[in-house]
Amino acid sequence: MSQLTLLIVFDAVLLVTLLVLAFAAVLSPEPRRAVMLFIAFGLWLSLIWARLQAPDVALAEAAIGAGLGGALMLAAARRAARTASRSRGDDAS
Amino acid sequence: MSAPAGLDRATERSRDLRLLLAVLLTLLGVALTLVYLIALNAGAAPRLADLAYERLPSTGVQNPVTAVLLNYRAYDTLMELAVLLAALLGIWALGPAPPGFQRSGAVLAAMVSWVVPLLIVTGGYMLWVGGYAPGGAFQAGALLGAAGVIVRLAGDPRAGLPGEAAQRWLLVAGVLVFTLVGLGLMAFGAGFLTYPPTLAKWLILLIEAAATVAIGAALAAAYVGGRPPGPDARPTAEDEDALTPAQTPANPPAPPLDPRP
Amino acid sequence: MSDAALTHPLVLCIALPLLGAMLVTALPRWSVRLGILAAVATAAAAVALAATVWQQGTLHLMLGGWDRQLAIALRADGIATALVLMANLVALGISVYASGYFHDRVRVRSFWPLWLLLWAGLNGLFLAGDLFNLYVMLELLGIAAAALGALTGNRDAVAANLRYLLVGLLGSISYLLGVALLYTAYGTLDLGLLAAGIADSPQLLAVNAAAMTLMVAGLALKAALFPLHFWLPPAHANAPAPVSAALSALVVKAVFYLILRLWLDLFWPITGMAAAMLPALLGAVAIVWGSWRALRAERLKLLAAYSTVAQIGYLFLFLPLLAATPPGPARDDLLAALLLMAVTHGFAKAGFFLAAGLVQTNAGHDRIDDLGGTAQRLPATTFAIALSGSALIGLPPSGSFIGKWLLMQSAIATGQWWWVIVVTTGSLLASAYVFRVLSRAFGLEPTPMRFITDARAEVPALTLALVSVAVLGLASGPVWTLLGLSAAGVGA
Amino acid sequence: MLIAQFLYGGAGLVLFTLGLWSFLVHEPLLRKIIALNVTGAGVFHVLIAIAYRGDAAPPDPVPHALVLTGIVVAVSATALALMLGARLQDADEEDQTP
Repeated sequence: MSQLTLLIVFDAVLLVTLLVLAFAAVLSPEPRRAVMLFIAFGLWLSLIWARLQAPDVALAEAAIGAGLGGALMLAAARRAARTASRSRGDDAS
Repeated sequence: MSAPAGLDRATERSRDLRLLLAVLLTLLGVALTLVYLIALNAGAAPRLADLAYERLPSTGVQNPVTAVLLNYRAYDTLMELAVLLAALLGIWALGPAPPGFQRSGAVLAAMVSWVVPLLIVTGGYMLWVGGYAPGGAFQAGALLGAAGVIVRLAGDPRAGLPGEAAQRWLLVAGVLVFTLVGLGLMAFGAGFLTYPPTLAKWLILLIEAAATVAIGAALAAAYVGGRPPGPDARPTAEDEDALTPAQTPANPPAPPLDPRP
Repeated sequence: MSDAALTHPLVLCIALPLLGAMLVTALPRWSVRLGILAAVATAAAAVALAATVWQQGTLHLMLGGWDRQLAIALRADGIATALVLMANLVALGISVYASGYFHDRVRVRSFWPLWLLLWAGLNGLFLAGDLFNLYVMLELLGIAAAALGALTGNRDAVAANLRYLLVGLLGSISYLLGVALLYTAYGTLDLGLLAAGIADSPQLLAVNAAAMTLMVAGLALKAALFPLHFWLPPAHANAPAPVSAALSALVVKAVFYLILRLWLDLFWPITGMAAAMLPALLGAVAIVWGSWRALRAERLKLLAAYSTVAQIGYLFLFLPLLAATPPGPARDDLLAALLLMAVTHGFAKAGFFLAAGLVQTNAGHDRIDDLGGTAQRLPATTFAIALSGSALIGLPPSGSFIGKWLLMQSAIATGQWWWVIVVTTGSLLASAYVFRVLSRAFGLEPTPMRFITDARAEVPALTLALVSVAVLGLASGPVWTLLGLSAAGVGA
Repeated sequence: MLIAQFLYGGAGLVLFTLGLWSFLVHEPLLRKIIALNVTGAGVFHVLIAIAYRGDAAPPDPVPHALVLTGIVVAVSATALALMLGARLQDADEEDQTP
């Protein structure tokens, strides 16, 4: 019984962390930060999937979803930041 | 992006709208959760699991997920490779790749020289191991793609991929081999993508190898973000002679940073 | 699998365009020639499929030869076959037109692989018998269509198609959640098995209703049902002409087909009168609103795009009528009328967009008010616009005349007379917007030249328009026969 | 039914709703794309949860394969959407500079 409770607590901690990461990623207005949080969310997701006995999917999510998807988004965030700084520069001049 | 003055009312309204949406969607979430609870209790419990394991010995692989991906539901996987290719061709249609970043320092270069081969070797291992343990074409392809991203970050504008002509063959390899195997089986009377149990293992490995190459190339090329620079690239988007044979390349090939052994 | 040879055309309709797309991608130098070859081969496979279904009735194939729960099914019944035939003939016309439309080498090389992938996705969608496979097909369609729509690379086209892509993704994720709920409750993805399961489980009403709402709402977003149509006019009006034709005539129609399939085959125990009223009301608003905006449109292609919003509305009007009609000959007639309208609109709208594209390349613009003299300069093209316009209005002898006639007849027979007002209003507005174009086209410049100036571009437009008016209207009998072959499969 | 199935699946539904909300209210493209990915991850999470059959029984491989397919589709769409957005940004910059 206590083992079951422990397991449920463990699951609850995993899930709460996941949801916190998701909320943080979605609510962050700063692009780079949002992408970083999204990558963390994806990696945490793959951890949970490994715990749910889905190692194949966990590997794929870590590599494709969080890894390559995150890399693509980071490039876009860098782009957005560059444009923003340039337009701020235009405003100042 | 800069908000002109006088938008206060609008922002206030949008805040109200957000709140309203949040409330509505919370209700939706609660309703969905209840429905999900009912669905879980509907009594379909083993679903397809037992049947999938029962048929596993005749699929040619021992990893059940690989069996679903490349045997039971191989047709889905074929079309999914087509989706990946469509997205990449859409990216290529938007224009040539932006110039790469400047070549980075010695530390990164040194890292590239051992991380990239490691990724490629691991990818090959993943592909092979996918038949009986976690792994397979997607994970292997993703590792190849990651190797491409690292090479690109280290300064190679082509992310370690070959010139456009060869790259096109790499990209289509997955769908092409998949379709040809399927049609070949159909021609021999087995039915589209119906593997004879004795050949299944090798046919699946063949398809997976081609798919790995295609996925890796497509992911790396997607990160490059445009038609490949290099000898085969067409520098101008506005040349008119659609059916004349290609001219000989004028510019020399890109600097060699080809990590493949 | 001794019947493998028998089901060949089912597989070939999907494998041939896919193979063609690969060859065109790998050998870009021959893209036009290989592309046309693949187009002809695919259309031939579709004709062969239609002939086989005609002779043998509904075709069914379990891929991989596994148990029905485990494998992905392909199937072709009367409804699917009629739409496959329409889509492939229209696509062949678009291919011929496109072979002369693009001149820029980069665009030629971008168009063909994406176009053939889109085509494979269309045929795959029409012939799929598995819910998750349908999701993959929807994504293939969405991604290929957005990429093709942005092909011109100008700002408006990119912005419109980015929005189209995002909206489409949202729609397909919603659809996928519905699929996940159904798999949770029934443990299968096969359409036929699920239909039986849903029919046997009235106690799971909440699950069925939630899954239906998620799936149909997601698809309505992709099918541009009012008020979810906002993305369609800019995306379709800014794409290159052959792409506009494919998007408006085929892609939207394919999504509607999927809605119809789910509505009639899968969820029929819960899609009664009450459920059918909402989409039909939205369809009615779409008819009036779309036609009105088409009338006020300044550009020819924008007019055609708004007209698509209205034409999709007509298709949704059939849902409450089908719900009110008991199974039997009357219901089969109604279903055939629905199909006839969808097929006619496919041909007519493709012809209209191809002709509009010719006007645009010839005049350098497509502003309706400045079209003076088009009739003299491009007589065949103007004729194509007039023909397809008459099919959009629903003038006899076009296929949509018969469709609308049966629609109104059924509305009166089932006591839902208000739809007659909507159809009449829509038809009046449609005649207004078509005649507005034609009256501008007959301008001054009395310089009659040859009827056809550019055969490769004008003949496809004219042929598609002619089919919509003459062939489908005068020889619509085969549609009924095709349906008769599968009538047993609908709602049974 | 297992408690874990309900718990994890419910979390997937929360992610779905959260992503939907964020997609509807946030304007910047990158935020919309992140929102779509969270929405999709929610659906995948539901599928993984129903595949789980406790630590004793092997999981159902079919939803796993569906999710694998879904992940690749999602990353393809993300890549195309980001590049369309980059192209749009270029066009806007060209408009502003002269």
